[in-house]
Amino acid sequence: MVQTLVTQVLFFASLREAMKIGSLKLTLTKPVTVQNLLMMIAGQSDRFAAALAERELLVAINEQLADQHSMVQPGDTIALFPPVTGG
Amino acid sequence: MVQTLVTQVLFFASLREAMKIGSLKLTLTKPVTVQNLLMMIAGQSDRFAAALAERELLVAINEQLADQHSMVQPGDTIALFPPVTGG
Amino acid sequence: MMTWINCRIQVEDFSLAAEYQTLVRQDCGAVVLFSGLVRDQFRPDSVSSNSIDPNNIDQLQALELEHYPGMTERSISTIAEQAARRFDLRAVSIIHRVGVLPVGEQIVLVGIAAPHRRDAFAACEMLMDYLKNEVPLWKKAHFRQSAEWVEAKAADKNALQRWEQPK
Amino acid sequence: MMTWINCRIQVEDFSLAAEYQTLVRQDCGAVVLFSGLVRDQFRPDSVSSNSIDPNNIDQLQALELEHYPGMTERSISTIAEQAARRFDLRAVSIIHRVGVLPVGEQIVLVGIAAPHRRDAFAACEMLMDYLKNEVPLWKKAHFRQSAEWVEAKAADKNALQRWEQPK
Repeated sequence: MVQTLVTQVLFFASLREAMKIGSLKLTLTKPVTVQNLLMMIAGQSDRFAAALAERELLVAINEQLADQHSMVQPGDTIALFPPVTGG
Repeated sequence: MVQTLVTQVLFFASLREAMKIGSLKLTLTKPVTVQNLLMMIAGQSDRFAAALAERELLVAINEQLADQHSMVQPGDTIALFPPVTGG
Repeated sequence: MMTWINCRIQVEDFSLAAEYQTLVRQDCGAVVLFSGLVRDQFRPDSVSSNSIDPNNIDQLQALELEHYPGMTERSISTIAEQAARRFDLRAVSIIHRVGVLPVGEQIVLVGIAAPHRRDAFAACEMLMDYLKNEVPLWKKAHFRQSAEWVEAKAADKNALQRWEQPK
Repeated sequence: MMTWINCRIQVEDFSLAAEYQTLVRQDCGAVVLFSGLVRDQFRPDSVSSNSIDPNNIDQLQALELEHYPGMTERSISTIAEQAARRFDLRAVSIIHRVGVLPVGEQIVLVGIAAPHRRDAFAACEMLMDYLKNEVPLWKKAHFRQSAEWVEAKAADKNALQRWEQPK
């Protein structure tokens, strides 16, 4: 059985509001860098492109902080968000 | 009316226990240094001399920390005690 | 030496007194507690931001706390374990609230019990610095007339340097 | 900006929760509380002090706190005012108990409310360092088989250097 590995991308806080969606799903056929993934999302709409471009972004892969050069595997859960402000 | 100015000397903690008294009174006729005052007390008994000699001493004049060279005025209240350990 | 660690993300308020009781233990001479609260804040009215007219100030009503469920809890546990490895601690409690918190509400509690006070103070400060920089939580400030996401502060980021250790 | 200062020397226990409530105020985002407690301590039995036999250890029963009535209160108020001049604080509470305090009892509470956490942490630590070095209070340790006055620690004296300011 061939399983399609869906990569889920979550957005939080001001990024979530600017994207106007909390998450989206992508089907990756091979590993890509976080930077590649951002380009793929930005390519989907002008709003996405603007939302991603206009703020500093942090990224987590499977709930671990990562960076622009980290590799995303098909099936990973990616989270994109602005710098944190808890505490 | 001539008022006799009594100088009270208080002892605390391990010093109080070694002196076996909590306070004593002296009549000073003129200002003396703390060092002079210690000599006067030490001269009163071997126990006092030993108690004063065998530990580091702090001194307060009228509830303000002072040192060996501070002047004691007749009528002042002097306190002698080991380094503090509160908190 | 084992350190008891308790980390929670919750909507409900917490009782500082109850948390204190869970921290206290006979081999600890020091308990340090930090409570973070939603503080009154004022700013120039958004429609007249250059005005210094005191009638034209906008007052904070509430902070809204958003988090990344799952990662937030994991991330808080990780920093608690880092503190426990670095300092001699016997108990660590971290509670962070999420949701809409009006002015005066408690946001966060960090409590430390340790044999000695220096470890307790250092761990508590380090955990607050890490909470401000590494845990996926975001604050939105709701003023009377507007709302905006709180910007991360450079001072909070700089505070992390205190805890960098030589490799 | 005025700082509310509350200093007490007392025999009775205190309620950390009640003191926290007196500290909290709307313009303060940070409350730091330090609670010092009588901690279990063990030492080699005085009659066999070179022994490492675990059966020959003497266990602390209580600390006895002596003070200089009048000067202690004045001295605590003075250090509270120094902290309030140095940091941006809105409320300072210092309670120190005296008398015989068995293991597990609360000895001292220092509570600070401030707009921002760094002032609150620094003031609380500074006040504990000053309490340990400048306030006329002395501890006598009562073990099961003996009693002795606690010696001042060099580490506590050295801690004061952190708070020295350029003249």
